[in-house]
Amino acid sequence: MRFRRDRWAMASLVFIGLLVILAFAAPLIATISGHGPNELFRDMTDDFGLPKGPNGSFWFGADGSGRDVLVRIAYGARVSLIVGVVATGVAVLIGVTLGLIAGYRGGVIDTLISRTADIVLSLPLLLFAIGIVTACGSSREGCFGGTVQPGLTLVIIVIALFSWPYVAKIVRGAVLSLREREFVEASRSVGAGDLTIMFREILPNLVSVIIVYASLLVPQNILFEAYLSFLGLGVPDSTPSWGRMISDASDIFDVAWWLMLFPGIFLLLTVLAFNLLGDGLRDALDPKADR
Amino acid sequence: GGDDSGDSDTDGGGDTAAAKGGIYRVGTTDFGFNGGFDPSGEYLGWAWGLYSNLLTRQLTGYRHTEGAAGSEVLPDLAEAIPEATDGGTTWTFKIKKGVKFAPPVNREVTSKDIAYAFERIGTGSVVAQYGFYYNDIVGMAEFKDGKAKTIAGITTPDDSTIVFKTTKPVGDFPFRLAMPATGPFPKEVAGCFTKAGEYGRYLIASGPYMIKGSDALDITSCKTMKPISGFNPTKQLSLVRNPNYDAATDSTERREALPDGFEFIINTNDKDIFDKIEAGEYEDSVDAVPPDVARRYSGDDALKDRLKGNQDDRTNYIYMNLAEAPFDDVNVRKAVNWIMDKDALRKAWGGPFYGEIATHIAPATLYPGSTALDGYDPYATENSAGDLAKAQEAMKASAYDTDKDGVCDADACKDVLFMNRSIDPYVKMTPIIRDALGKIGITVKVRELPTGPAYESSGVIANRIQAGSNAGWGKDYPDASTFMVLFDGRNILPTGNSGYALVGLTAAQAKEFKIDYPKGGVPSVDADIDKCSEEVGNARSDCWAALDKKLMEEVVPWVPYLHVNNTTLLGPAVTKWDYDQFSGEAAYAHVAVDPSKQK
Amino acid sequence: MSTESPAPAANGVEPLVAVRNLVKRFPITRGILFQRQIGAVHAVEDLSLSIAPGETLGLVGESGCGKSTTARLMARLLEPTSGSIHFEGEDITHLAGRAMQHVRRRVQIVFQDPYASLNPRQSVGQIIGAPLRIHHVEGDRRKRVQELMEQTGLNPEHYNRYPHEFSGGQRQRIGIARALALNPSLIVCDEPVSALDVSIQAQIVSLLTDLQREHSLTYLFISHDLGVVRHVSDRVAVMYLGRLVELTDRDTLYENPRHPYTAALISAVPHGTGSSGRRRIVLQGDVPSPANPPAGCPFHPRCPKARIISGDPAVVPERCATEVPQAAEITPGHQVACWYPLEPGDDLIAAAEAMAPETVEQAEEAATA
Amino acid sequence: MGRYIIRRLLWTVLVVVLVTLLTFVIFFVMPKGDPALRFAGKSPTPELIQEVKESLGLDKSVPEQYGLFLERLVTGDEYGWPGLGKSFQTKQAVKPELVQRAQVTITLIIGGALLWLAIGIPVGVISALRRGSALDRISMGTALFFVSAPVFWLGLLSLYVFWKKLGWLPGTGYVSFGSDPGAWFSHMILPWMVLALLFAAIYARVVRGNMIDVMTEDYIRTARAKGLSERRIVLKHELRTGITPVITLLAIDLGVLVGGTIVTETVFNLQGLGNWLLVAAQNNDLPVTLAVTVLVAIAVSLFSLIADILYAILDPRVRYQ
Amino acid sequence: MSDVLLEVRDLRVHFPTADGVVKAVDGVSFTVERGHTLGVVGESGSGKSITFLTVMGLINRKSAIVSGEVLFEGRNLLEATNDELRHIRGDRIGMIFQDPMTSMHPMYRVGDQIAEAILAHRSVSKGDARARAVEALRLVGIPAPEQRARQYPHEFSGGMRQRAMIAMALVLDPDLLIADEPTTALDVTVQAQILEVIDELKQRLNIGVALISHSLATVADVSQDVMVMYAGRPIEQGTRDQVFTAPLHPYALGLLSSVPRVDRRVERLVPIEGSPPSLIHVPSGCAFHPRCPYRFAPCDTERPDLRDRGGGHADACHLSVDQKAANRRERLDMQEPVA
Ligand SMILES: Nc1ncnc2c1ncn2[C@@H]1O[C@H](COP(=O)(O)OP(=O)(O)OP(=O)(O)O)[C@@H](O)[C@H]1O
Ligand SMILES: Nc1ncnc2c1ncn2[C@@H]1O[C@H](COP(=O)(O)OP(=O)(O)OP(=O)(O)O)[C@@H](O)[C@H]1O
Ligand SMILES: [Mg+2]
Ligand SMILES: [Mg+2]
Repeated sequence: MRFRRDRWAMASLVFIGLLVILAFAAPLIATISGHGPNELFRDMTDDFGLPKGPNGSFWFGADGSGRDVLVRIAYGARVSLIVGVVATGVAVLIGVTLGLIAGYRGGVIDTLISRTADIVLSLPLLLFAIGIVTACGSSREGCFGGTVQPGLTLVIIVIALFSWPYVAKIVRGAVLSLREREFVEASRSVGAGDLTIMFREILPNLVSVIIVYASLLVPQNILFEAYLSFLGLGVPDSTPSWGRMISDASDIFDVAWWLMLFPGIFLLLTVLAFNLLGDGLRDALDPKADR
Repeated sequence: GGDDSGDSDTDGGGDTAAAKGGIYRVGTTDFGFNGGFDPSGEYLGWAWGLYSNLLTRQLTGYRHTEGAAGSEVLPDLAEAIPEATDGGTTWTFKIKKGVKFAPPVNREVTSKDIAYAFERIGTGSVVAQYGFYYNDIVGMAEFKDGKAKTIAGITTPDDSTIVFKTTKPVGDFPFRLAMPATGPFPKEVAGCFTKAGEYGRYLIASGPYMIKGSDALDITSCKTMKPISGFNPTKQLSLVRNPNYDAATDSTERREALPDGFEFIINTNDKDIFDKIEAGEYEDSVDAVPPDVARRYSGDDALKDRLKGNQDDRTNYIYMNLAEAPFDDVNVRKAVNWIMDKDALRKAWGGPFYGEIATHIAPATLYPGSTALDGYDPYATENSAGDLAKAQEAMKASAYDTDKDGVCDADACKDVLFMNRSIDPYVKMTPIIRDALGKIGITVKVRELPTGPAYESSGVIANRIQAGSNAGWGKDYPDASTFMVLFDGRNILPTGNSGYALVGLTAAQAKEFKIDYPKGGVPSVDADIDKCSEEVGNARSDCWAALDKKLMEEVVPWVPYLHVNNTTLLGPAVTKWDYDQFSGEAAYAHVAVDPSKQK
Repeated sequence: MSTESPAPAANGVEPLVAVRNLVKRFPITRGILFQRQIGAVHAVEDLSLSIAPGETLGLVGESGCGKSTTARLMARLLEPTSGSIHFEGEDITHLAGRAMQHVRRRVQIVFQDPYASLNPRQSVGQIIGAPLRIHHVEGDRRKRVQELMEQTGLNPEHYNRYPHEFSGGQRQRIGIARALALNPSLIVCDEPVSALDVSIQAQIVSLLTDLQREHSLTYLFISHDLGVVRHVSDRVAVMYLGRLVELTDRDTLYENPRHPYTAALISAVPHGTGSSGRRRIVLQGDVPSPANPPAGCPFHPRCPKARIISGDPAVVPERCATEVPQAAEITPGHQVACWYPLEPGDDLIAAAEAMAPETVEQAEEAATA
Repeated sequence: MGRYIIRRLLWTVLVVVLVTLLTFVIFFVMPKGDPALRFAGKSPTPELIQEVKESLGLDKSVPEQYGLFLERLVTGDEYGWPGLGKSFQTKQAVKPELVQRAQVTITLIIGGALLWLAIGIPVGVISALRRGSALDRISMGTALFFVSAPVFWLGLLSLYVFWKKLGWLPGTGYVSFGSDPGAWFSHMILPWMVLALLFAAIYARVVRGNMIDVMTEDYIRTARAKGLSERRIVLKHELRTGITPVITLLAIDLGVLVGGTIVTETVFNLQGLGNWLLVAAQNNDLPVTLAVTVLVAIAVSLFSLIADILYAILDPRVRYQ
Repeated sequence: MSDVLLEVRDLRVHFPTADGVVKAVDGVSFTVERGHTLGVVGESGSGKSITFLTVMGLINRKSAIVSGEVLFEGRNLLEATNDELRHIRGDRIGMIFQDPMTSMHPMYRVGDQIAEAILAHRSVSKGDARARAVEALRLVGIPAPEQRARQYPHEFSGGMRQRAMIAMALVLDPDLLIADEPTTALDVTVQAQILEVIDELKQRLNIGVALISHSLATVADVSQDVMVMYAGRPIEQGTRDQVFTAPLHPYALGLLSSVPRVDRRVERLVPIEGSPPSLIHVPSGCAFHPRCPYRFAPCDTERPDLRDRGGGHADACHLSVDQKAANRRERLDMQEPVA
């Protein structure tokens, strides 16, 4: 299989595997180091509340509240992975469904879905992220009739809300060409209904496209979460997130480089790994797009 | 206050004698005006400092210096502060002669210009944000409602006399007259601008400085007036000497007016501002000194003197909502006071340089002449780091600790909705608060919102925020009453409420706001407030101090944790600097620069 | 023109399928939010023909002349714009639901491209079994599928293989097996061999003719390869720009075409006889766009016979340029849609040679303006 | 073409209406707080709140406010046309500020774009020509690195290195060209670089992919069969088709970036539209939020229209449809 | 008198790939004479295009192993430098391709694309080059060539585009025209036009033509010499009449007897069984043997050489000439018209 031969993609897979292990083993790291992710160590900040750098028991130093950066990075991997995967999953689910319907049904439904996607894509996303996060965080019951509370779920919803159009557009395009393929007509000629055609005939042919785009969307969404957290709109503080850690560092990066460097490197490597994986999958599953 | 700071009224580190001349440059990331710089509505302390130090003169004023001396009210435009007559309800002021408005108005300030200031306060569209201080003037309500063309309680028998009548004795009336909204407004200019904030760009000075370019204002009609060039709200505010200012009508005790001009420059990069101050490109900043800069300067004897930290008469506190479980139980509130690591909270702000740990509601400076609060700390713990044993003891007394182990076990203590801001240093306090509360069984669900939305959200009662650390309060003038308004049950509003603890909430109000009223009721201090309001002098201070103690021990609506300092770094060219206790910023009226050291 | 009942097929028996005045236009739309129609592709125009049971009707014509559209209309894969389709005596033009499902079992289609007509994500068993599944046919589906595979010359052991594991010819066999699954009476073959290598074509053609015999099938056989059509068909219909131009039994058509276009088409095909010096009728110009067909007879801009009639290579008779000729029987069983059918002695070769490309272009411009 | 453009402009109008409506809902209907409160002082009275509301126009119902907003947008207000009102926060007219801010953002985008084109296109072309070579692999690896690097992190890192550690560059903030061209330039280098690196990476990948596709096209074989020189084949035949999609991509990116440089502006303290939008949105400064949103929506729609027009100009196949 | 333009000797083009070596062309020899058309027939993948792309030097020599000789007017093009080749391409040898839709640059005007070929080889002004381009378009029978020259390829119909391609290939008066399936993508009536144009120009300009097609009939109508390829090798060569009236190789015979004819109806087609071979695992011995109805002992082990069977008619088959004649009679008899 082509994918196996792609050394970089395999390396990425290994890295992602390690990352998953890191995420799962975060409590273990906390136990070994003896530092909880939200445990405050007074002596790791100085009189001015500035964090202290790496030392023997704090390998990656401490943050402004005296918490262990290494332990928090391990926990942060959870957020990045969860957000990256779940938000992408939700986006793919919405995008595939809408794209399939738009492409297959065409006409007014297609126009409606495609235009909605266009509008969503032309929105300044962060603006709406700010608006939604603020609106949902301002009262006890959250927003959308109390169904949504700020936090990880909201972040995932916001990200999914803004990334489904990419999937929908791709899927729609693929469906448009698949719809014209003779096997669809063949299926219709033997009496298959629309649902059968959509889900039994067309959908299986989209699998590789979907896998490829999902794998390319994952790193984007990991970055998106980091951007939101960087701007103070991400997950709650008790949940360590790499974006938020870098954000915390942004005021004191010149006196606490470790606060910026380590989470940043993890974020970069993770995104890089997913991108490489996506590229590898694309090359393997879609030989036409061999580049 | 401010004993960690260098002594404030010494020279700014240079040995050159303070001299006239030079331009004093101040960097700021943002002006932050909330009333468009129109004194009628502007409610920003720093802006008040600009008016009072440099631009406008009110009937009364201050010395613009640090500490108690700076909190004493003095006559400014008025020749003297009169005694109130008619049982404390009539105040007759004589205005000094020879005080002129800056160009292009160029005429003498009269009592009509003061009276007009009050008309503006009473004009809804101007949005006088602190107009409520003048609601006790006779006829103000009628004027506001449009039922009267003039304010009955303000009369100007002649150009140099103005008489105020109040509906009840107002002990702190002279303080209220020192606020910029009451300063003289030339109606020929200000009358053109009666929408909120508009006048800010046409401000006509009566003090030693004016906005650069104000002499070019064409005042022949409202239409011909174009914003004064020296003020660009997103870039710069430049002040030059007011040629019509006659120092003889003023005193150097109040204003020395040494530099030839001021420049307040927006520079959005905080780090760059302090780099520039270090390099001598700015003299001063409005923004707080970042902890890393403070650390560097305070560790260097040569630079130490340029670092200033001054008590700002502000209290930062964690509030608890008395109408919401578990904080409807005073024992829980006490336990929270006991457990909170105030030292760690202060560290989040940058450590001791950034203020004194608060042990009661209003800063001690607001109780002039009273010693009642000296050394007062009802929840004293070692290093102010919190005391688990005492906290658990308090918690045991609460109904929410059913098994009496000192850890709250009721559902009410789970997922407590806790409001905070999403900016530094507030975000850095979140883990500390979470950690502390966790020890007594209270788990919090923290909402971090930008400053504005956080306030707005806390101010909506229906949002039922249970507690929060997004709050801080500063005085308007040196009187404890300006803090106690937060505990006046009659001030509680369904939205826009500022007393987040809801002290004094009545069952009727609760019904009106559609929230549950706690079984045990909510304590009220309304009567205490009414009593103290009428007092004057030391008795007034003692009265407020007693109320402060009562709040801390019996009502316990807050965990006050920090009296925040105003922190300043001075440039190498500053030869004289003082702190203005009134505005909580530099006393621009008393600063001086040495142009030869400027870059 | 009668539209009530389908016309009987050539040999007088009740036709299996008959179409009457069939029209299909595809809207050309434009728009951002809402699509507006700005024109139409006249894919099929006023087409009437019928096929008798057991007969093979060949349908030829150049690319884009509407052959596939006709096929899809007959298989009810497209809704006709107007006209009617009768199948086994029943009007199926607008059938839907269960009644339509019944027709679907009886009418099947074999597609041109064996690569595109099989779902690459389904195994052969699934593909051939799909009609059985959809129509809830009782019995052992696997057995039936393997039976079909054997009939069409596939190895039944390849039941679980995927299309990409087969060669082009084998794929086409899979397509045919699928079409046979429900025991249809009519199979529409839309260019079943065009995409295959020359050496494979004969295999498929032979398979189709064998199956026809075994299952007494009726074919609508579409191809642009006149040789193949001649080989398999009983009667042949020629289309040009969506219209039927000539329809008759195969030998008459090939040996004695009466429509100038048919004559040119047959003449243009390389005979492969190796005899050089055979002269062809070389038509000038291309088939005009069906989105903007010429007025009058659609063939008139390129028609050499029209020039013979007018006597001037640059001029066409008035009638050809303005009136659409209807297909009419000029001899029993021989329909031609032409105002001036070929007569013996017409020298189309010379007439065509006399025509300059410019004159075709001018005539076309005049006709579509 | 003319009708098409008009239809697209109408579509833009619709987008603006929908996007602003959404903004209204998200910022006005959903939150439970009241933006008026921030301008009503520390201890507001109900009357004062009412006055503030009146002064900000918040006393009317939300649909009414929205209607008024649209009406002013179209007919203008006391600050001229289009009516964008005044900021809640600064009480100043939004429009002049919008213009100023837009200049900063446009400076950032244009400079960045020039840079990323100058880097991305040659890298992509050369990688495609030397496909599989070490050069190709290195540049594509680098490209992937920059695609993956979070902009804010890269920004902070570059500030740390070039400003704090090496002292080569003067830090963050914006200096207008007029006041000091040198400082303007030295302040913009890092933002340009950081913005450009990401896009250069994306463009290099796109260009390379396009070029590789084009290289296998039949008409390239034709060009060779004609006996053209390799140079001419690359420069005239391959580049033309390889780069055409990039130009439309560029137009779309430029449009999206008008509101999409929030992070870069935040990191580098550039007082551009993104930064303004962020601050305004966080402070519920609705007129500013709306004004920027309108501008962004228009920019996105217009630039995508420009992309289409450019495409039609560059690709004759589209032109005649 | 023969006037040999192109002589290819034992040409081999092998592509090493991950799955194995693709022997796309494996020992091809032929000649093209001035004034003659060589028809090359074979099924898809039999190496027709690669052979002639190699002649043109359009095969990437990095990805292919090429051996043999390609003598163009006596010069071995396989040894020519890129620059020399560039001067021969377009100028001395013109080539047109199967798909006129994709073979022209979509973004340049047709006239400019033709002029470009002139400018690449002649030092003339742009204006002159354009004028000559217009003339070339006129030559291939495009109406209103002045206007047409200013249009883009997509504004041309398929037939016109192929004419324009021919104009482009012939504008510099090359000596040899290689036409790789020039009519496959076109309609029947248009195919006739194009073949006519090529044939006419060949006679008028006295050039040599190599016409590639997978249709025997097409080749039969216009070429003088014929080469039939199978799996990268020629299996039969001869004049048109030799190959068509008396095919020797079973594959050629099979092709002739399996293709239905327009001019007469045959009762039964005799299909060639099986499917084309893989070029990586070419069957041992005679590559056709798995499909050959007449295969016998040596066919699966020994590869037959191309041998002249008299009069320049050569084939590569182990069967005896007599045997072949018998087979032919048997097969072609079945194709006799039915009564
Ligand atoms: N779904 C469709 N939408 C729009 N136009 C169509 C559609 N299907 C076919 N057409 C057009 O209708 C005309 C007739 O098409 P059709 O496929 O029937 O031709 P054909 O004779 O089968 O051609 P070919 O030999 O190329 O298969 C063509 O011009 C084609 O472009
Ligand atoms: N670069 C390459 N690498 C590997 N194999 C190749 C390459 N180029 C061509 N081939 C193979 O060489 C064989 C001969 O190809 P060629 O194009 O000459 O066939 P052809 O006879 O022209 O077929 P067609 O009739 O389909 O055009 C094919 O099987 C093809 O897959
Ligand atoms: Mg078709
Ligand atoms: Mg080929």
